Amino acid sequence: MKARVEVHIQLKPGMLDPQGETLEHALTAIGYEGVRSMRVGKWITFEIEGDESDAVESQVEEMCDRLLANPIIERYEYHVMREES
Amino acid sequence: MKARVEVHIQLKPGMLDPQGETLEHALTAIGYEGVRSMRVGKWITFEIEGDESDAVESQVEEMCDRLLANPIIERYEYHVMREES
Amino acid sequence: MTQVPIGIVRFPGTNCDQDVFDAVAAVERACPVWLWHKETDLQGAKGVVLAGGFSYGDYLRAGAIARFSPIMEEVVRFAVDGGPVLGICNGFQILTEAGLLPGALMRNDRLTFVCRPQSLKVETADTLFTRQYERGQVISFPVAHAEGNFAADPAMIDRLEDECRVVFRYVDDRGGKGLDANPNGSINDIAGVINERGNVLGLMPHPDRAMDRMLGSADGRGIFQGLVEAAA
Amino acid sequence: MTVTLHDPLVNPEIVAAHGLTTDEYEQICALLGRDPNLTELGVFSLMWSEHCGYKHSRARLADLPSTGPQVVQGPGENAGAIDIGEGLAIVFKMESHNHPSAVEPYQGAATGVGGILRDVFTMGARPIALLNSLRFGELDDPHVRYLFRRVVAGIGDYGNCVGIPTVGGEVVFDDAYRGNPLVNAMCVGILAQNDLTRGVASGPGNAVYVLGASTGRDGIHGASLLASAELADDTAESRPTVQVGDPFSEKLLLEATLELIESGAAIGIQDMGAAGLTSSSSEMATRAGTGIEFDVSRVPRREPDMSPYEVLLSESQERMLVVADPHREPQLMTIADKWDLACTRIGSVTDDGIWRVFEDCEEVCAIPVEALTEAVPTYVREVEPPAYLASLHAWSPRPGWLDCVEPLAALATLISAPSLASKRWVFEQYDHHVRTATVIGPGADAAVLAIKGTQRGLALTIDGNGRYVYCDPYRGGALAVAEAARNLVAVGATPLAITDCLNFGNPEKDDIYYQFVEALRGIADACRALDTPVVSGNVSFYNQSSVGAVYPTPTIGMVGLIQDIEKRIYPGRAAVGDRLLLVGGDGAHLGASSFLKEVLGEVAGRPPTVDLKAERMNAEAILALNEAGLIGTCRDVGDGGLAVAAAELMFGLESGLGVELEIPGRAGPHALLFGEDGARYVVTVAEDDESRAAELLAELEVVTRACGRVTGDAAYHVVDVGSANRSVLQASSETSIPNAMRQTESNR
Ligand SMILES: Nc1ncnc2c1ncn2[C@@H]1O[C@H](COP(=O)(O)OP(=O)(O)O)[C@@H](O)[C@H]1O
Ligand SMILES: [Mg+2]
Repeated sequence: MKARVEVHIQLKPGMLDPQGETLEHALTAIGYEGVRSMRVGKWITFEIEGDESDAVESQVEEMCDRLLANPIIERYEYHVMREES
Repeated sequence: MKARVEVHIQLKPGMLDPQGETLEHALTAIGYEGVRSMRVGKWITFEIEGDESDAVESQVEEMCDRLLANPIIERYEYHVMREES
Repeated sequence: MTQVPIGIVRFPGTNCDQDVFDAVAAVERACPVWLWHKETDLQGAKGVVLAGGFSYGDYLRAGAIARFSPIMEEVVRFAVDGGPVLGICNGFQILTEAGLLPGALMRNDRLTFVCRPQSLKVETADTLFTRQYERGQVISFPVAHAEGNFAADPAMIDRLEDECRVVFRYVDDRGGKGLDANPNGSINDIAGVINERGNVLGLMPHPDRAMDRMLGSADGRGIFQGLVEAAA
Repeated sequence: MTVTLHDPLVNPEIVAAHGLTTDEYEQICALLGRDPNLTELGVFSLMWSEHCGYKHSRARLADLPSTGPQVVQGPGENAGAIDIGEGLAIVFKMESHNHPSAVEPYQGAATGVGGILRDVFTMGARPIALLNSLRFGELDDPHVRYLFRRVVAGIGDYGNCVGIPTVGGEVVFDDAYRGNPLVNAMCVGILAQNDLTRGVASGPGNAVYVLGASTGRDGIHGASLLASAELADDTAESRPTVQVGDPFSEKLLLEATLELIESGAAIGIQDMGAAGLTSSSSEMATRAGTGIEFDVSRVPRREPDMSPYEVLLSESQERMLVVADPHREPQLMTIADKWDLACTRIGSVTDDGIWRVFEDCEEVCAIPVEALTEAVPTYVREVEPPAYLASLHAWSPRPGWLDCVEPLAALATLISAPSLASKRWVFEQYDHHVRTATVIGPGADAAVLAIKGTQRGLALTIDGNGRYVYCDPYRGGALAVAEAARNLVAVGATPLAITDCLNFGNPEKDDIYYQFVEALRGIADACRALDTPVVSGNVSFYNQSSVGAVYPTPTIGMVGLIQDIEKRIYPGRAAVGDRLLLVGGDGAHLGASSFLKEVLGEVAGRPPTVDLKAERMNAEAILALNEAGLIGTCRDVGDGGLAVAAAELMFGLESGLGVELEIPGRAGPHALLFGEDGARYVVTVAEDDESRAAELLAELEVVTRACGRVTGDAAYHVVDVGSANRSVLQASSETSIPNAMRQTESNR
């Protein structure tokens, strides 16, 4: 079994995102008005190979919790796309 | 017209991504074997308000080209989701 | 003796502005002039320095936002007209983002900020900025950056090498390719490059921090002397 | 007077949930002449918390010496200030961010740096240096490695971005800190004495402004409450309160604040730290003896629907409260605009001594200012020495206990123990060169900065030894000050004053309270003897977790002056044949030492006795020797004793050089090599100067012994004991932390 995984990570809602704020100002300053609520997060992609296909989701979730995201300040989403093999 | 925009940015294929590599090693070391080709990119989300709905896509593309991504090292994708208003 | 005005650009977040100001002021005849990012006039500057630091916090990518400042239009025009422009550290990053220099500066391969004295080899003494040095000379400037990993496509790298536009290379204390000589993973150990016309130099290490033996090195003086002479 | 009571009525459960006792609640009612409403109760609970109100420490802190001719501003302001001549003052303070760093190490440490920077520039001083003092569990724990890496990154990224060099600090690893790391940050600034600005809300009728970031729900009941209660295992509960640092905004705020102060448009200014708007406004009014009123609906928000309670208590970062003459508002706004910062008028200074808050013109709080600041209950109690001390002190070595310990192997163990090993892995992540004044950076006994425009130099250090304080609180407190002073003297500086950060467990427990009181007594005695008053500081209690309390860890940040920077003593200035002198003479005290801990794995005995007279005399002797031009280089004898001091001295020498140590044959070599008795230094003197140096030292009645020489063979010898290869020793010091950090980590 082989799968492609995408993880999206962002600061939790309500937490200050200085990058997003600064970027939003910069865009406005160079003429892109109307940009709001900008947040800069991470996008992590990888492939994973394993035996039992069921376990992939729970494994990815664990990886997010333990290493990829910081659950204290970030929220994450993931998608697992199984590939034919 | 109001739209939600998501931009995905990643180092171009072929460019070394030390952050992805390091994370991949770290995951392997704590027991998640089988993880490959990890890349760490950016995920930028925002809302945009404008008059002419056609122009949004081209505006976002321009923002990506000019500021959000560096075309020398990065590639990007974006999605514009129009909202009812 | 006429004074040579040298403009030092201050973006929001620039933090080596005063260090560069002092370094320029230490050169005979030089007269440092502040250039605020919101201005649209170089105030008669005959040379321009983009100082190091963290313009706009280095948010998104180092140098990405600063290059849109009003003053940058003037800096680009000045450079295109052949005026001498020096970009140090964040200044180098801004110059690449602005397209005045090729390539890009990616995150250090070690993934952390690195601050240390750094030995450099002068690869060419045949530029406006390096006439005070000899080719092959090993000098020391401190480095202090998180995104100094120079990258460009292979064709551009070949061109830079062929045209002798790699001005400085990271080396170990003895001038060799030691194990830990390269602080950031930069390709071909590139520390600084110059544009085709030879009037725009960008480098990651800080000559502005190498102006006084008491601080570890005075090797940086030559660069500022070169700049002022070129501007005079 | 009518107070709007649209909040639910306060009941005993609510009072308890706010961490107030019934007694305290009754005092609040008496001060108000009525029951508080819920918003007011929240305000009291924060202002009367340990973190803001210093309930358990305030009375004891009064015993610290805080005056002297060098003191320009003592405790009570945002930071202390001392005179360094030529009309200049140095402003400095240290602060802890222990609990936020335990919860989220990167942001916790970063916002700690942000806060201490603001404390300094709010006084009108330009920050010129940062230092930090860190404590973690042992590095073999994957979660400890995670905390260590992220704390260092957070400190580095914040200071680097703002552009203030981090020039020194310390890191100690001990299991005592496993559940509760310590992160103390110190900032040092400089100003012309005339420009010193205080956090005062003076002049009724003057306007009150918020400058900087907008207000969100950050840290509501965050830092203050976190810092006032033990860390439970479910720290997940306190997670939403984590604040995110924005160093770019901080840099703008720094420049705008200094410009504002220089323009004369600001009368008073203070950063919003713990308990945000509430503490800054009430403290500014208290200092000026005025009242203050403002409308929370005018405060710029980051989030919709925030209640007055949330706005008042938010700990959003990078914000300042400014008091200014309303006629100068245009000037204020021009400066704010220049730096792209929001600046909003929210209220004014009054003359009735009341802290009054409105929401959309409706009054929601009306509290006498002093009830929030001065009327905080304080607790003092007498406690007995805890039983554990007696058993530690009963320790005595068994005969022959050291027979199997080979001294040079012990040295290698010590040198590569993470607490004593090179901290390059840490300080290479900090910009220590920016501002081009760092003459001696991290890695020496103390950092030295050039004071531009003068011949002077400033020496800075941070020191503390929790194990010592645990084993003997009084001695430990005094020795922390003495060690800091030795660090400064070793670079040729005269110590001037200190700031402190007092990290302890739960003060409501008797043994902890005893540690606190006794350590403070030791600090006070040492500061008096060494003429280094305490001009600022911070108390951090409740540093404990399910694995117990941390070692009681007061850390001392000390500032010293070098009149002529050319006369600094610097590492590495020695040549083959130079003599090594042990100023202060031999010591043999191994109780509570690094040798016991790192080599034998024991924490026992007492730290060395404190001889403050000798500390002072020997320090003066080093400075006199240096003044006479007789010192090559110098190292104070601290952790690991003479053996480690000599090794560190050697590491600073040109490659190719080594040292040869001689120790008197009578006792066993271990105690002489590794004893940590105080008031001692190793110096090198040129061969030709040896007799002059000896004469001078004899004249000053300082016990001194020739203890060896600098050699040309890149080796470390101890005569009649053995030798080791310099590069092997040095490599083991340099690689210890990087190697440990190559292992995997865990965020839990
Ligand atoms: N957290 C830190 N930040 C910056 N520098 C540090 C840090 N920890 C240690 N250092 C540097 O490493 C050197 C050695 O520290 P330490 O072993 O505590 O020295 P000493 O025993 O002389 O006080 C010091 O010069 C100090 O400046
Ligand atoms: Mg120390």
